[in-house]
Amino acid sequence: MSQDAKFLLSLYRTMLLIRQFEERVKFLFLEGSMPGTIHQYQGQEAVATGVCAALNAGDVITSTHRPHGHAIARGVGVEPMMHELFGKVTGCCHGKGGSMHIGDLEKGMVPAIAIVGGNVPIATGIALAFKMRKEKRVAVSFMGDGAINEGAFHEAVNMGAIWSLPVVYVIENNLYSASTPIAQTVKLKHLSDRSAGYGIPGVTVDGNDVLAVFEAAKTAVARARAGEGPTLLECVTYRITGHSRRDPCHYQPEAERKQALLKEPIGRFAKHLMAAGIAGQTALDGIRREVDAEIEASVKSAMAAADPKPEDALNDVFA
Amino acid sequence: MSQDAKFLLSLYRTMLLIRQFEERVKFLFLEGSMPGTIHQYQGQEAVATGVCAALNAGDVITSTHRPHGHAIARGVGVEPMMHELFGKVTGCCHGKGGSMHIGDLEKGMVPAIAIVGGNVPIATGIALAFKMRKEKRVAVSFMGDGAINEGAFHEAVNMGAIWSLPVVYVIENNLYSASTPIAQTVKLKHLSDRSAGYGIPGVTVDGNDVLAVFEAAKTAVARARAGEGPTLLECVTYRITGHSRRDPCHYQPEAERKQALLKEPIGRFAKHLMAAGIAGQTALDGIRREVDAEIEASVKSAMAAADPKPEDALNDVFA
Amino acid sequence: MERKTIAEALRDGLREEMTRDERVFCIGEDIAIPGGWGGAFTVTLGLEKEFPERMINTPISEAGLFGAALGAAMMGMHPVADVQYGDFLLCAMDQIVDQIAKMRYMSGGRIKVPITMRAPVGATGRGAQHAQNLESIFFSVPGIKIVCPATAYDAKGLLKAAIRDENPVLIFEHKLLYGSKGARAESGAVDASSEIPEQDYIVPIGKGVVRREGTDVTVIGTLMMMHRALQAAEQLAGEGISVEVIDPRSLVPFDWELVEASVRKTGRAVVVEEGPRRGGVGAEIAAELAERVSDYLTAPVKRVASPDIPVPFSPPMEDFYRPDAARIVEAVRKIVS
Amino acid sequence: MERKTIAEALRDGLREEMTRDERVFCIGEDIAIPGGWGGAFTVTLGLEKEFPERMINTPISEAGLFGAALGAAMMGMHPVADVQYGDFLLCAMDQIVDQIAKMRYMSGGRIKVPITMRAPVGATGRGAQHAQNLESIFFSVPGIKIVCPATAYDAKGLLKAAIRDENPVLIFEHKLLYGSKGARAESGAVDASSEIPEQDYIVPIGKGVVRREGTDVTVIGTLMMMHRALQAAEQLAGEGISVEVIDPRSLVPFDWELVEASVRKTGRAVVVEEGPRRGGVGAEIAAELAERVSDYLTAPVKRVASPDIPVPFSPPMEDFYRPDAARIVEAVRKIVS
Ligand SMILES: Cc1ncc(C[n+]2csc(CCOP(=O)(O)OP(=O)(O)O)c2C)c(N)n1
Ligand SMILES: Cc1ncc(C[n+]2csc(CCOP(=O)(O)OP(=O)(O)O)c2C)c(N)n1
Ligand SMILES: [Mg+2]
Ligand SMILES: [Mg+2]
Repeated sequence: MSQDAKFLLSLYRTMLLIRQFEERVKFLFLEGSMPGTIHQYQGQEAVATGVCAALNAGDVITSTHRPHGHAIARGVGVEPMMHELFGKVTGCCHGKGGSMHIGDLEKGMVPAIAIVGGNVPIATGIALAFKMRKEKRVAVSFMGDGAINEGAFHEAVNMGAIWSLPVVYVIENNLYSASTPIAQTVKLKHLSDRSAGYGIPGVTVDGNDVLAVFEAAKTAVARARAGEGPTLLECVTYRITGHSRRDPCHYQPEAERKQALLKEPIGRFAKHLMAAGIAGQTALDGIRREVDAEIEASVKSAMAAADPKPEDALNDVFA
Repeated sequence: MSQDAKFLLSLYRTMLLIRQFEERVKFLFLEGSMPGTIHQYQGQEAVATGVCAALNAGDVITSTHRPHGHAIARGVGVEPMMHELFGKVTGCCHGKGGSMHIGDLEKGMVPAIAIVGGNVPIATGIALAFKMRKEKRVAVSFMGDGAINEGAFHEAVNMGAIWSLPVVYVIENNLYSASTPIAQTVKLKHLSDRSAGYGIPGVTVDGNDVLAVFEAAKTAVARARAGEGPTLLECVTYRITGHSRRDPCHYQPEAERKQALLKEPIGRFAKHLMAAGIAGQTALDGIRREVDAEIEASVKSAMAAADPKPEDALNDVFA
Repeated sequence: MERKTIAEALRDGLREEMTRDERVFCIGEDIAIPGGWGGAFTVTLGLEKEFPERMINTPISEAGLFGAALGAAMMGMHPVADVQYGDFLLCAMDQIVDQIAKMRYMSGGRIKVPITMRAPVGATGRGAQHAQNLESIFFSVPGIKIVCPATAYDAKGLLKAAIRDENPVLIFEHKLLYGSKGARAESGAVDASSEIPEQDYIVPIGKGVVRREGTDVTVIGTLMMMHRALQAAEQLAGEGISVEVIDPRSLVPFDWELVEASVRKTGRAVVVEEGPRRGGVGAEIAAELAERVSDYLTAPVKRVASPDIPVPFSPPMEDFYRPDAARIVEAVRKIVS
Repeated sequence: MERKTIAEALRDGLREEMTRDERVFCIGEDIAIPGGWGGAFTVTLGLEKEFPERMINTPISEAGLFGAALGAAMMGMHPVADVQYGDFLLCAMDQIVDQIAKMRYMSGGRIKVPITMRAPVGATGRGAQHAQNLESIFFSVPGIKIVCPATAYDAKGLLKAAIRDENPVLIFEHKLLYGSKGARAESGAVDASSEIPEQDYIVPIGKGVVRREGTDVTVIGTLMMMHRALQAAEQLAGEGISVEVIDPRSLVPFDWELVEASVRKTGRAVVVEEGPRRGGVGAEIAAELAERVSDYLTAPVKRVASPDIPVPFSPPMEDFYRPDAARIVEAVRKIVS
């Protein structure tokens, strides 16, 4: 297989891993075996996958209340993630974080921040450290369309801009912040237009087209790495599951949901792979079996893993 | 005298009242007879004067740590202001506010907010009330160039924009936030360019030209009053005194300061009035004597006025 | 009289106050979306149909929305501003603590600031940033009244009192007490529903209530801890220990009269709170009681609180974090022994 | 040994730590402007010449700058982030309380967050928004250490300890104790200068100090209140009352051992603080002492604090607000009588 084909299949695999992970988690959650609350990533897989494919090992991402996709794409690993969701001591945050704080800095992902907009200044600071130490590393901040109305976003992007920091601000515009449609929260055609207020480039891409996301991210990351400063990258996508928990999404028009399902990134990319002769249905089915097996193994091991001891709660406040 | 000439002379008088007030206060402060700290308005008089001249009686302004000019232009009155600066019980805030919180809501000015950016959401809320009650009133938020990097600014302006509120956001760009030059805090040619991020108009005017400010404000206020939403109005000016207290301004290049003095608004407007035959030197001198007398009277009465009783401190926490 | 949950009672309270007074309006995130949830815990569900112009659905901009509420309040409106989780109050901290709490004072008493603020608190399996009990932080801020309803009756009555108050009032509501239904139901929820009178009523701010009479020890707690205290009292009754349970309902102002009278009677007090112990509300109550009724205290006031740690996610650790009836029982046993 | 003010001692401390460790840098507003002031109180004056790349002068963006410090700290840097007035911490509240304080915990102890935060406190004639003592607010937040130096020696030693600590440390500094000079001098300032050793030293976080020995009553206070306590002790000595003055220096962790030992000796304690009384640090100290050394206390712990009001501007009211030596004297007289 060509390098190129391998790469494309790896994108497919990552997206599918995210989707299947989320579907399995949703089931576990609904059947009541998983604690906590969840915000899921179905429909947005191309964004995390495309952006993270443009990163190097030393780069670092920050994430949100909806972090599973970012974590998988960044390589945190399905097993430590699943353990964390189950609150097990073997989870990537030893059970202290949970779904909304999943991450692993050793893998290049800061524990996710569940305060909307709260992760953006942190990414700016990570990039500041890189620049001060003259390291050729890049920070990426993922955020939803709702986050761009938080003050923290504003302060952080402006700092990134004035100091020409190696950071990419990625807006995942899924058209809703929780239940509120985008038209009620900003008065812009493209959210990337907000870049004009900071004097940095803004780009809008089809966030359901993994290759378009990858290309745009590659450019933005290269700019950042070259010392040319941040980019505000908007990826337009759609959340094809509830905002959290058992949200029935009655606020999304039926027709809009239907349309979105037709445009969801995985089926679409599968078609592309097949049309381009890169993989047939059998190969794709094989990937799916692999992915499902990996997830299933993680569920098994997570269910079997030990709970933290109650008094473990007292540790880890201070170093 | 024509209506027009009267109006122009009133602008001149207001600017001079601000200037002389500030000079007198500076002296009182330096000689040690006035308590507290002060942030003064010398050099920026055209902004407050031009903007407030465009307002109606029912309109409301919010202000900053540098509020004396706004207060005078809005008609709070030199006497209650001077009393407040001296911390007298007869001050416009009964001595509880001081320089940084001067104001009088009955005159259309909210007590000034000394938290940079903090007044912007408040102005948005005032405008929201006007709109909800279908009153044809307008809110104006004055802010410095430094304030536009606060999260509160961002959140507030976006809200003003999406709800098309009757509010005007006025940036007084005096090229510095405290000691920090504007080039270190934003990466924009015009601060009004930030309006593009909110989908509202942005306008930049010469903030030392009181008529230019007045015209721009008139347009913005009319837009707001007509229900067409906010404007981001940048007035470029210069602070020809220290940031606060005894600041010697060593961070401002000598040449820049000299240039700024040549362009300061009052001398410039005096020349215009004389050239246009609206007033001669004698008339202007007369205004000056009037203004000085008003200020002097306020100093006298303030010095003679009663201090609050210490235990008055316990009142006014709750209604 | 009809039995209602806290979420329903608050919704009724909002509806009645908005009907009674045109100046009342709600401002918050996801509070007014047709087909939506009525805020994070269903409190405002459907109100957007009745009051389309007075349910202001905001972007995710907490500083902006609390500041806007302040501006509107100064113009004579009576906003009810809410956050989806109490933790997000921290994003609006400057507006609340520096502006809302101080505006009247800075004006020399010339301005009124009739704002009601609503914030859900309590650890509920969501991790450290959706869990905090922030009573101790706001408790020390002059200029804000604070109420903590533990029942639906009180929730409605205190909300209505808050809306009619001419000052900033912060209402802490507990996620596990709302009784939110359907997709927004909470696991681990406790029934806090009440019979609600047909007629208009308020619960005065600053007045506590004796939830259970007793003679051996006074246990003081609000919100979820009030319910845990009642459980503990029931259990202790079986052991022959008579516990008086007091629900102060308001933290600012605080009903010292009621609490003092009880402690003068029992001679012992245990203060329970869900937030961390250090600098908590319990510290203030304990320190004040030591000064106010020292002659009556037969033992130092005991505090039951969470440890000084962020809220952990995993259920066994979260259960360890949050005080429960067993810990109250233990503290009472110690103090009476 | 040379005598230095707090501002000078802090400046030396920053210089030494930045020289010692490349990871240390400063980030704040107006801290690195040639011809500027070195922050609001001259602490960083001139450091931008010595460390041009490690003095990060920011826009007015407190949430942004504290968040940036957090990001940099996670990457192994040791930022020293400051606000010009402690009040502005409220603008960065989410970053400090939700992110900085909790990041290590949420990661399950896998991340270190070596951040030093500096914030001037104290009422100084500037009105309600440039005056607050916010100790009580941050005191109840798990995950942040808090220190309060009252002398130049401690300021330098605690700053250096904070920078070397692998955890978030918040330093409250008092505007009237800095000894800032020239155009930035403060009226009403108190001399807090010390002889500073030539050699490197730190003051360990969590260790208090007895400032004056005594036998009748223990007075506990930090920052300006430590100086007022010493004044009061001097005056009371003339009346034959022997006061032991303890400066805890750190609020989190707190040196219980030292304070308990003193109170076991004197049998009486007065806790002084500049912030409002309700929910203050004094409440915690009083409540804990009541539990820890109840057998030794011959009277309930007394608290001296400001009233529960915003800080008024006018000098007579501000003087009334802030506890002074006279009020401490009065409290001590009462407790020993
Ligand atoms: C500061 C803050 N305010 C509110 C919330 C509650 N909340 C959680 S997710 C969410 C919507 C976020 O929308 P968006 O940024 O578009 O991300 P999405 O959920 O669409 O991925 C809200 C309001 C929060 N977590 N943090
Ligand atoms: C939130 C906040 N941060 C910092 C300060 C300290 N401070 C007071 S004025 C000022 C500079 C403000 O600059 P700008 O907005 O341009 O107004 P100007 O002083 O030039 O009128 C600063 C940093 C403050 N008052 N509030
Ligand atoms: Mg979204
Ligand atoms: Mg400026």
